Amino acid sequence: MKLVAILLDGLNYSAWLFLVAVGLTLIYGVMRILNIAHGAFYAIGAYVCASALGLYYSAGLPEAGAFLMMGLSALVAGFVVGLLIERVVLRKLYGQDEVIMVLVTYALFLILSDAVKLTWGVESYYVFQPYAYFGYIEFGNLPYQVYDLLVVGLAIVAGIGLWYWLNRTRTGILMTAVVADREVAAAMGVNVTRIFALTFAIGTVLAAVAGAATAPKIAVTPGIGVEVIILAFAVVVIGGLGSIPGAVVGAIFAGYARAICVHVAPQFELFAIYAVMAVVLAIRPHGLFARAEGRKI
Amino acid sequence: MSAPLFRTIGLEKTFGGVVAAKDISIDVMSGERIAIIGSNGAGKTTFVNMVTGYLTPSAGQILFDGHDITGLDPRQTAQAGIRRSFQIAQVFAEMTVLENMLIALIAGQDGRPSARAAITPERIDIARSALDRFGLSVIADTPAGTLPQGTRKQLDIAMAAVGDPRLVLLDEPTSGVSADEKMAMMDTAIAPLDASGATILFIEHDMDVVRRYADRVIAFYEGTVLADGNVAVVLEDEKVRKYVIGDSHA
Amino acid sequence: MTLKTVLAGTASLCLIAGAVQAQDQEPITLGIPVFLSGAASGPFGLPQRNAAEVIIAELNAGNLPAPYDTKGINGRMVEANYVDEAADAVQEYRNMAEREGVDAVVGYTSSGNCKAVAPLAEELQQLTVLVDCGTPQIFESVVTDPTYLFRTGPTGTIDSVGAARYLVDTGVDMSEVAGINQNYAWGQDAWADFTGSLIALDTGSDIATEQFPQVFAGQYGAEISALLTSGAKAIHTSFWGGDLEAFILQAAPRGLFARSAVVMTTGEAAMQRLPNEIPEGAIIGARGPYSYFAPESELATWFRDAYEKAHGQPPSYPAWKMAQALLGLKSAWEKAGSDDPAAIAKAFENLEYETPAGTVRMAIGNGHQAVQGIAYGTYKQDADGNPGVENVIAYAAECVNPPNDTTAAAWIEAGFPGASCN
Amino acid sequence: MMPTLDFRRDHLFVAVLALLVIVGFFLPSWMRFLIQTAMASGLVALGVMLQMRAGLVSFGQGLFFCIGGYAVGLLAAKAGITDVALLLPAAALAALVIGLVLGLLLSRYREIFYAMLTLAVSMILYGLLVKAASLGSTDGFNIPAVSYFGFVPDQAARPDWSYALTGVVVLAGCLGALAYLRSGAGAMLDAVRENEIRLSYLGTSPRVLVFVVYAVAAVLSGLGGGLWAISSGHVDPEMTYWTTSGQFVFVALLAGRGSVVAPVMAYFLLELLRTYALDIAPNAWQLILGSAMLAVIVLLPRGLWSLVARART
Repeated sequence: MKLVAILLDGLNYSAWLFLVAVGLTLIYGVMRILNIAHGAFYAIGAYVCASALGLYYSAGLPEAGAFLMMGLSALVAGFVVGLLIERVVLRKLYGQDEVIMVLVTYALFLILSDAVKLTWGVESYYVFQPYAYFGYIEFGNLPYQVYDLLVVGLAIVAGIGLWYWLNRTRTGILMTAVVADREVAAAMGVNVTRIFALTFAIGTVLAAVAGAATAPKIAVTPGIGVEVIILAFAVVVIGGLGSIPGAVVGAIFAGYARAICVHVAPQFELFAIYAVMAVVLAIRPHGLFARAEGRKI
Repeated sequence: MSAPLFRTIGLEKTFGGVVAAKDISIDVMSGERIAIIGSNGAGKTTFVNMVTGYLTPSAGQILFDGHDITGLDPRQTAQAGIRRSFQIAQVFAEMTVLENMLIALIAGQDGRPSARAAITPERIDIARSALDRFGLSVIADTPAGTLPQGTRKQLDIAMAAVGDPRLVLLDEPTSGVSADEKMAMMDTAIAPLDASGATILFIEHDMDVVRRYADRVIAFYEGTVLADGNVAVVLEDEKVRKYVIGDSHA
Repeated sequence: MTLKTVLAGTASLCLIAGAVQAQDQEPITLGIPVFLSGAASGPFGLPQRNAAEVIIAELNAGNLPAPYDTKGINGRMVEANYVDEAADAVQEYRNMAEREGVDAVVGYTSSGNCKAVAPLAEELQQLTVLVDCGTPQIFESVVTDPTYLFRTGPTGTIDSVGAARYLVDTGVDMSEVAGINQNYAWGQDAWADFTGSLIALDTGSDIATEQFPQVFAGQYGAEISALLTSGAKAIHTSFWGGDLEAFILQAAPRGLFARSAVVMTTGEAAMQRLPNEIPEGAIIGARGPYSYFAPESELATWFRDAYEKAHGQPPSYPAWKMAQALLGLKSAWEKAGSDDPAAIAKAFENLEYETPAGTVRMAIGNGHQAVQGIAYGTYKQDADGNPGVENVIAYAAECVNPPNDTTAAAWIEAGFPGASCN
Repeated sequence: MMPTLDFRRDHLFVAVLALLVIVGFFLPSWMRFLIQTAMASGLVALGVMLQMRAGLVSFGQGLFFCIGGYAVGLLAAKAGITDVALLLPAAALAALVIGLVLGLLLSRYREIFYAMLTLAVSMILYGLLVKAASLGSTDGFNIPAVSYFGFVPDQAARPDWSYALTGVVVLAGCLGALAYLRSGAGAMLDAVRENEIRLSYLGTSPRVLVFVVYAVAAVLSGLGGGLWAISSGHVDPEMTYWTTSGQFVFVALLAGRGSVVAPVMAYFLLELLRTYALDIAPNAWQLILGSAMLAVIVLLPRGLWSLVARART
């Protein structure tokens, strides 16, 4: 029974971690920006979803349509906020040191946190209806919410969709070209600025989707973005910054580390992820999936 | 006859099955001025990188002044008295030219971190006079990153010469320098090195430069030494003409 | 020595001069540090601030029922300065005391902040009333000889002792007990006190699992699985705020509440927010006799109505604690009948005063720490769907608090010596 | 004439800082306390700045801040050793020992990986301290009043003494950092940032230099943490939380790399901004802080010190 629980909980938590982290790694991979504001985008996704669904339910519309509304709200919120931030702030700062960009996004995080607070106040928002909508199924004597299994599905769809887009579509391939060499891509006529804007917006949408998918399970309150950042960082660092397959593996490592701790040694749960991160970095300094960049002399 | 200053015995380097250098055995006497020639991919830079510790040889031995220096890292080879310059000038771009020289002085002397003040009037004097010798005095206070490529390469060489090393390897000192400036460039670089009594190995593509500045030539081809000897002899060698210098020079 | 005497003399002269100048017009300024940002701002900061606004406005208007029907405090109007407790507590405390020169500081929810500012209150001789913070250490070890520092909220000890007593008294199967508490001082202390109380009550319980998720983790799927499969008959949690609500939202649909008796020591705060999501029968506490557990009185009714009128919803327990703190300050100030902090502090010691939550006695911590009873009950919605509690058992202050000369930990370990329960 | 390496005139700025510290002594006590904690934290930011000279950004400098603070706290509160003559050396020593051990590992890392690994290590300490119920977990614990070389000031004079102590130690720390930057090991930090390969070929190991700067920064940060603990009378695990470390990085960047006194002064400016933002807009102070950060990054990419440097030339 314990094993089944570990398998399911690990899968469930890994899926959530992947959703939370994949936008971060995408943005880093293409733009070399380690985006602390990712946590704020997650929070905005959750808040917008909660507000939109609140309106939706109070209009008395059919419950199943709420899921469409969730997706739509995350998409719109992510794109609008992402494009806005990219246009107004980041675009002026491209080419700065990576570390400077980290601080820029830290400043953005502070600003957005207060903006969220001023918009939505400090009281919690709830949209628990979708979480209960599908009921649960029993694995042995362990009831499991169908919604949680759907989140696993969402993570898989997001992962495959992203992979397909990066490897099989024109824009995606152009994006990969930008990753490989910004100058060459620009010389070849790729509109790097547009690619950057698009990447940032998609990364933001992914964060907002993660927030929206989580909103039904939690009280949407100030501060929900803070915890997410550090978890997402850990996941992408384990997997290798900028690598999508790395984010998958990092999420699975971190997710199962936590699930195993919870069931076997709950007192160590707090360090599980950092310990995995430190060990992975000690053995593979650039994460599991990153290529070390050699230097030519 | 005195022992060679520097010798390699059966030096070999492979990268995952690909042979980049093979069976390189060379003796260098103190005070020699040797040009290394060869087409791109012939193994010249691999050789220099092995000698200076950037690459560890897959097999073979490197002796310097009678000591085995095989497998030492760049810092250790530098401390042993071997310095190098680079095909693409490696300078500290945000620092001024004088500061670059000071760093070269400090790095060479305080191999280990020391607590004493590093920038002393004496060191500044030494750095300035070195810049003087290499004709760089007028740009002492210019940030290195703003210099044209040729001047940057001169600075690179000047830094390699700091602390009177016994062996200096110059990796393509005239590449990226316009044709009419090559000789001037070599003049300013070689004279002070010679004056300090350093042994010089330089990689060069321009045979006019080789004829004028080298007293011995080693020709590389496909990772091996094709020919080694007197300038005139090697440059007239049939295989060298065919494989190294190419038809246009023939 | 002589210099100091002169200085002290000058200081008191200034004080007298100040008091004379101020007459009765000069308002009393209070520094009120509450969480205005971060995860604690919704569940704690907001109701505390709301309560302070209501109480201060109504005090100034003279609208409170007896015994608080005089205007302001000691005849002076009251002004409030709200400060974000999420910033550096020590620095902001000094700013209030030294830069703003507030007459009293009334606030703090975080135990860490309470511990950090406690010695400062004494050092700066600044009248300070701690509103909440669970840790019993404030007067046990941090400031053992207090003069200016008071805490009108009971310690967290009563939550755990009360919860254990309630489970035993209502006949819950205690053979297998589990806990899920946040992995920080509050959660660790609550669980330690709870398991200690079980031993003191001799329940012979086995600990099925003890979960300590990170505070603000939000995702409790794995922990709930562990609780579900642990076979626990009773589960203790001291989760608060968003974490508690997320726990309820994630645990209730999976049937955890049906499988085990779950006691939520801060559950009252979630009742207004999630009236339909908390399963009936869940055991609810309010960290004292607040809100649904408050004894009927004119003051309680007045507070509920005034708060609801101003803010559109009934006050949750943190609001009651803020009201309790402000009324304590008023009582002490008026008992002293002077504006001298030392005199007010003297009057505050061992004070017994009325609050919306009944009578509060500053009985322990050398008369600086309030004791109050606690009550637990099970969740129940009335016919209209309004949240409420039933099967309430109230425990007297003497039943759940250590006597003055004993620390909470020692008292629990010794098996509650001197406890008197009815 | 030598903008990057020359610190021969920095003594002047340390003297200016000393003057400001003396002036600060006579300011209102809340402001003086603000200066005091800013100076202690500024020492940590100085440690971050030294690493930045080598192109390395420690996102976990809170680790040593916390180690210094807890070393002082444990000795004073649990072991009964309350004299600063022992407490501060202990803080520095504890930080040094941990710094030397971790430095062996960390000196191999560069760029964002250095940042992430320092972050991971600091968060592991955070996790350990949160688990340590006997140390008060997240609440931390309080530190009793300290003595000064055997002298115990009475309550009224304590703030004067701790201010003076902080001032003296921070100035000494600045002078120490200055001596370090003027030494070979310090002068070559910029070379590590700019071109490690060139540096190795000149005969110096960048890894050793990184190891040394990590250790030096650890000691400064440990001292800063110790002073902070004595000043505030309280330590808690927040000291090693990532947001605390982030603040040190921010201040170091805000300050720029130009002078050893810049981080200390910049920390004071940040604290001043924060406390007034809190006062003016208790609900939006993070917004003000974030906007100020952005403004500095956009308008003064080389830090506030570039204003001073510009005025000089």
